[in-house]
Amino acid sequence: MAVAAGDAVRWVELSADVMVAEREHLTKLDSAIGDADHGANMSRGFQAAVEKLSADSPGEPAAVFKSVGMTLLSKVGGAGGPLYGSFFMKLAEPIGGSEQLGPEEWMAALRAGVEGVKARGKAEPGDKTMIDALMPAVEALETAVAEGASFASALERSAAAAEQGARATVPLVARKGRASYLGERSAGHQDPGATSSHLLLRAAAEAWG
Amino acid sequence: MAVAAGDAVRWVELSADVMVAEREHLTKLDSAIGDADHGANMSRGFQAAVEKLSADSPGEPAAVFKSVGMTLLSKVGGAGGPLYGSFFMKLAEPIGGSEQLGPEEWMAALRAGVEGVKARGKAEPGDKTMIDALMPAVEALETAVAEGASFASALERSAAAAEQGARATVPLVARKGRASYLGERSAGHQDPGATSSHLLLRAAAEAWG
Amino acid sequence: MKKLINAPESVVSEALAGMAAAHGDQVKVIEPNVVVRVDAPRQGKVGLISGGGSGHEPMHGGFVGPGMLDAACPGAVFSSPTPDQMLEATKAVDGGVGVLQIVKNYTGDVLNFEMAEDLAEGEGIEVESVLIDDDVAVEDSTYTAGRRGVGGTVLAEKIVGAAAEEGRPLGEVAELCRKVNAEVRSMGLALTSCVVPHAGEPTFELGEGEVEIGIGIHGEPGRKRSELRPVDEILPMLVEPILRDLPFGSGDRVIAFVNGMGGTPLIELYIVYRRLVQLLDEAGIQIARNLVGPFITSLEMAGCSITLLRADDELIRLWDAPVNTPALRWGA
Amino acid sequence: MKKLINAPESVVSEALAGMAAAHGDQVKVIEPNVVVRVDAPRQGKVGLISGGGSGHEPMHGGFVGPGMLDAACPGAVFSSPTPDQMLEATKAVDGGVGVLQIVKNYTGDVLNFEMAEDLAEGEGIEVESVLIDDDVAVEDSTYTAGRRGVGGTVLAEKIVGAAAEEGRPLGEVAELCRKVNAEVRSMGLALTSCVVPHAGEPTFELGEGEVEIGIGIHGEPGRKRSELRPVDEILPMLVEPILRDLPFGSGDRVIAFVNGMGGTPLIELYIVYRRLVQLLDEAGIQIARNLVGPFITSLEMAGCSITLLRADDELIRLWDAPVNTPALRWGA
Ligand SMILES: Nc1ncnc2c1ncn2[C@@H]1O[C@H](COP(=O)(O)OP(=O)(O)O)[C@@H](O)[C@H]1O
Ligand SMILES: Nc1ncnc2c1ncn2[C@@H]1O[C@H](COP(=O)(O)OP(=O)(O)O)[C@@H](O)[C@H]1O
Ligand SMILES: [Mg+2]
Ligand SMILES: [Mg+2]
Ligand SMILES: [Mg+2]
Ligand SMILES: [Mg+2]
Repeated sequence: MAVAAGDAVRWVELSADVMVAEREHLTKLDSAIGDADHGANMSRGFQAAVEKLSADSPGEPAAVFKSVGMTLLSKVGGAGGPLYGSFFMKLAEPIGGSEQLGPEEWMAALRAGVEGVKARGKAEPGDKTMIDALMPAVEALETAVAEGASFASALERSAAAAEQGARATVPLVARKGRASYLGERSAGHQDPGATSSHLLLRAAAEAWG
Repeated sequence: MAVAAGDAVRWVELSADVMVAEREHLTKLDSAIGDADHGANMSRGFQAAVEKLSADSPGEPAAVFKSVGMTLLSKVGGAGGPLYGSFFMKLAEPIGGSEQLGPEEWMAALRAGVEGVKARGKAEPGDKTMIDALMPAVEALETAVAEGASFASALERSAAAAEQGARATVPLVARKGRASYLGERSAGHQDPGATSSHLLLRAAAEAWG
Repeated sequence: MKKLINAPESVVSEALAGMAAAHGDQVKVIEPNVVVRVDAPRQGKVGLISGGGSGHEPMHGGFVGPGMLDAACPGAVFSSPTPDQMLEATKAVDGGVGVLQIVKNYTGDVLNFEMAEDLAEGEGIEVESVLIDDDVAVEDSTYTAGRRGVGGTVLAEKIVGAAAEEGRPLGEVAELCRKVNAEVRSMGLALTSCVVPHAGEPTFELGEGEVEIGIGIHGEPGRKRSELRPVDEILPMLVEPILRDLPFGSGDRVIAFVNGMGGTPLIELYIVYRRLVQLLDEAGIQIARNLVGPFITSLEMAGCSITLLRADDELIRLWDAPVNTPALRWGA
Repeated sequence: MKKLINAPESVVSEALAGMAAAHGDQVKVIEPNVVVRVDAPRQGKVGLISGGGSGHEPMHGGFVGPGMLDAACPGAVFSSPTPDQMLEATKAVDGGVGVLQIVKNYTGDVLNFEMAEDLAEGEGIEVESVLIDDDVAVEDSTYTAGRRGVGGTVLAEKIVGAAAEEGRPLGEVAELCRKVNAEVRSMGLALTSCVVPHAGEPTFELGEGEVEIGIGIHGEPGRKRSELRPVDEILPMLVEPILRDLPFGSGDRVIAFVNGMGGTPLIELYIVYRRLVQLLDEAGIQIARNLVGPFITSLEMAGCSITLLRADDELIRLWDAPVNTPALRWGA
């Protein structure tokens, strides 16, 4: 399949559903090494994004992503708001006014989104942040596309890589964000932001797979 | 026996010991229908009274009682301070400068002490206060003396009456002091002040019996 | 029990030492545990003293200073202070024209202040006493010790303090205090119990979904337990009994006071105040002035109380007058 | 969870409504959730704005008013506010000579204020930002997000607010803020966790005999757990790291700030202050001014923090300058 504006909206809706469904879980993860607000932040932000989309009905995927980015920026706050806000704003850049996204375009978009998060948050892989889910996801997507995998299978492989990346944050010691205050005590807990990043990419695989 | 100044001091010492030993118990009773300070108040007050006595070594029982009354007044606070303070001050009045108290004199002293508490606090029997232990105690003492009982047995009967009076406060609804705010909810709990009054009279029976 | 203390016995004296060190420009602490305005006695000014058990901070020590109290007597935690404290307070603040005792209506406080009054008059100082009994949760009948003094005390100390500062005579100052007491009503609730340091455990137990309505400030149980519901639904349980009691009527102006019991964060007190504004609006009552914060507390108890004082121009003027104390300060 | 709220979603907006109603003479609340000085903008005066997650009341909204902040942006509970709030704040307070953002050093706050700075400059308003990072519990290294901004923020907002009120230019005001940040250090501890309304349960669990040392203001766990001991023994665990860090030395004068985390009663904060005085005395450090109370809280968390600001005559003069805000007021 190819991703049209409606499909992009569908992704955001699925993301909102899963953020609401996983709110407690994200809260628990953020309680352990943060300030217990990541679940509330993400569900508030994505619900607001869905509302805004249904009011505006943007015409192409890039406009959907921009709208979501703006909403997250203005509704979420915390570290998550600007980081996911930048992520969505940057997703829009490489794809211009395309009506439909194929695997190649999504690959470019996701790479741009992840680089946007890196640029804003200055986190490196291994710092125990959302980068640890996003980076493997974009790499897996690129490999899959290079191997000529179907869009569905490429999305699935990217979501699986994000999941593994999120899991792999457990033993890490945080070096960025609030969890870094804990020093060694941050090890042994999964990073909430990496977890929500996995949920996002899993929702994309579901929406478009 | 007859009660000399040293015996009066011994009573106060035993009272201090028992207030310290029963501190938690009095606190628990006061938690249920009051403000959880009766145990602390009584042990603080009687310990101070003992210290003061050992500094001053008063020469006759009335002087001992006055000293204790003054100390309780200035160290205890709350309702207990002025009430027990008055009790001890008034104990001293009928016995003047007597070197030794027999049953008759103790009877007059106790009657005066209890009337002092009544005058200050305006409580009637049945109001669920220390009066409900003190009044039966003085009445039992008077009956015993009238019947020609020994001092020891009169003291014992007075302490037993106080104990029974304290127990009999359980079903009562308080009409005086802090417990009265509870209305019907004060029923079902033993009054802390009646309980400490029993401890005092029990200590007298032990000291002089 | 988890407290930042050294020992239950030393709580009051050490806190007073800290207070004296922190607010040496406003107050001094003299023996036996009396907080006195640093420039006391003021000749020709009626001295204003109050006192009560500790554990209600900032009341009363935090209200000592120009425009409010001249001295405060802190007792042990939740125990009324003793007559010798009050006597020393009276002597320290007597400016030759008499001293007013503001007494919260609790048996212990009343008895101790009565004795203090006798002692002070024995020393030739003219003393008047006014009882504050504003808590509508308690029935005022021969079956109780009468209504408790709660939040109204704070408002009375401010307003009467301003009048004393103006140099009014003892009789007038006492009369004003009686008037404030006649026009003020309060009621409180608790979500959790406090822990008295000596007791070491909660005075009462409340279930996760329960709230105690009509609570005092000493962890005394209230009149009834209720289900903990959204604050918009709970607040009428405090406000309606107050409005019914006075009775306040449409067109009245009030000073509205939302008090925190200690453990409830300020953000919640503002949510309470928002609802109070709605309820008074519905009743046609105008809030002329307000006070929101933890001013008469019950250690770390979570909860709040509402106090409404019906106020005329005179009371509002005295409320607005400058005050300069550790806990209340404006115009100075 | 036992809170006087209606719903976790409405906590911030309802509290702001209550705050606006209570302090209408000092502040107004404008969309989207910005607390603004009632007489803003002041022409020719540098605008001072700050902000952060809610749940730390009275900070920052309670510090809006003459002599302190011009506007505050409250985020959701414990979540940094958003750039559009900061942009509206900036526009509302811009008096034509620029706006200073005082930002506590948390990733979220920093990122959001950075974006707001870009937006405001896009609208032609000159903006400077100063980060406050005074918490010595956090190592400042490439392995952390850097030190957190805690109690020093309150002192900075007061002092810098006084300088802005004097009409000093933006560059000077920002420089002064950096100086305050360079000279201030803090450290805190918790006896209990807070409960974030959305989470509904304590962020962390502490045993009956435990204390968490080096806590932040968001229920973030601290650096280590310790046995709860008498406060006289615990306080050096906060004070020594502070003194070592700056380093403060004999002869220094400081503004000493004992902050309550929300659930700790004032009586305990004075016991803490008493011990702080002793410890500073031993170190030869003179307390020139002090502040004791709950000013930067963490909902109902029990605990305290210590903040020391090394102060010269200039900082003390600015500290003493009049301030008229809901939570800090003197000289006005
Ligand atoms: N500098 C950073 N770069 C990338 N991600 C970060 C950075 N700092 C924090 N994060 C992510 O943000 C998550 C926390 O988000 P959230 O709880 O919404 O914000 P806050 O920490 O402000 O409460 C962390 O779990 C982490 O994945
Ligand atoms: N008016 C009164 N007359 C006699 N005894 C009283 C009166 N009021 C209270 N008491 C007694 O005082 C006891 C409480 O004493 P205490 O706890 O020391 O004082 P407080 O109630 O001030 O905390 C009650 O249990 C009751 O026996
Ligand atoms: Mg978080
Ligand atoms: Mg009691
Ligand atoms: Mg008491
Ligand atoms: Mg946060």
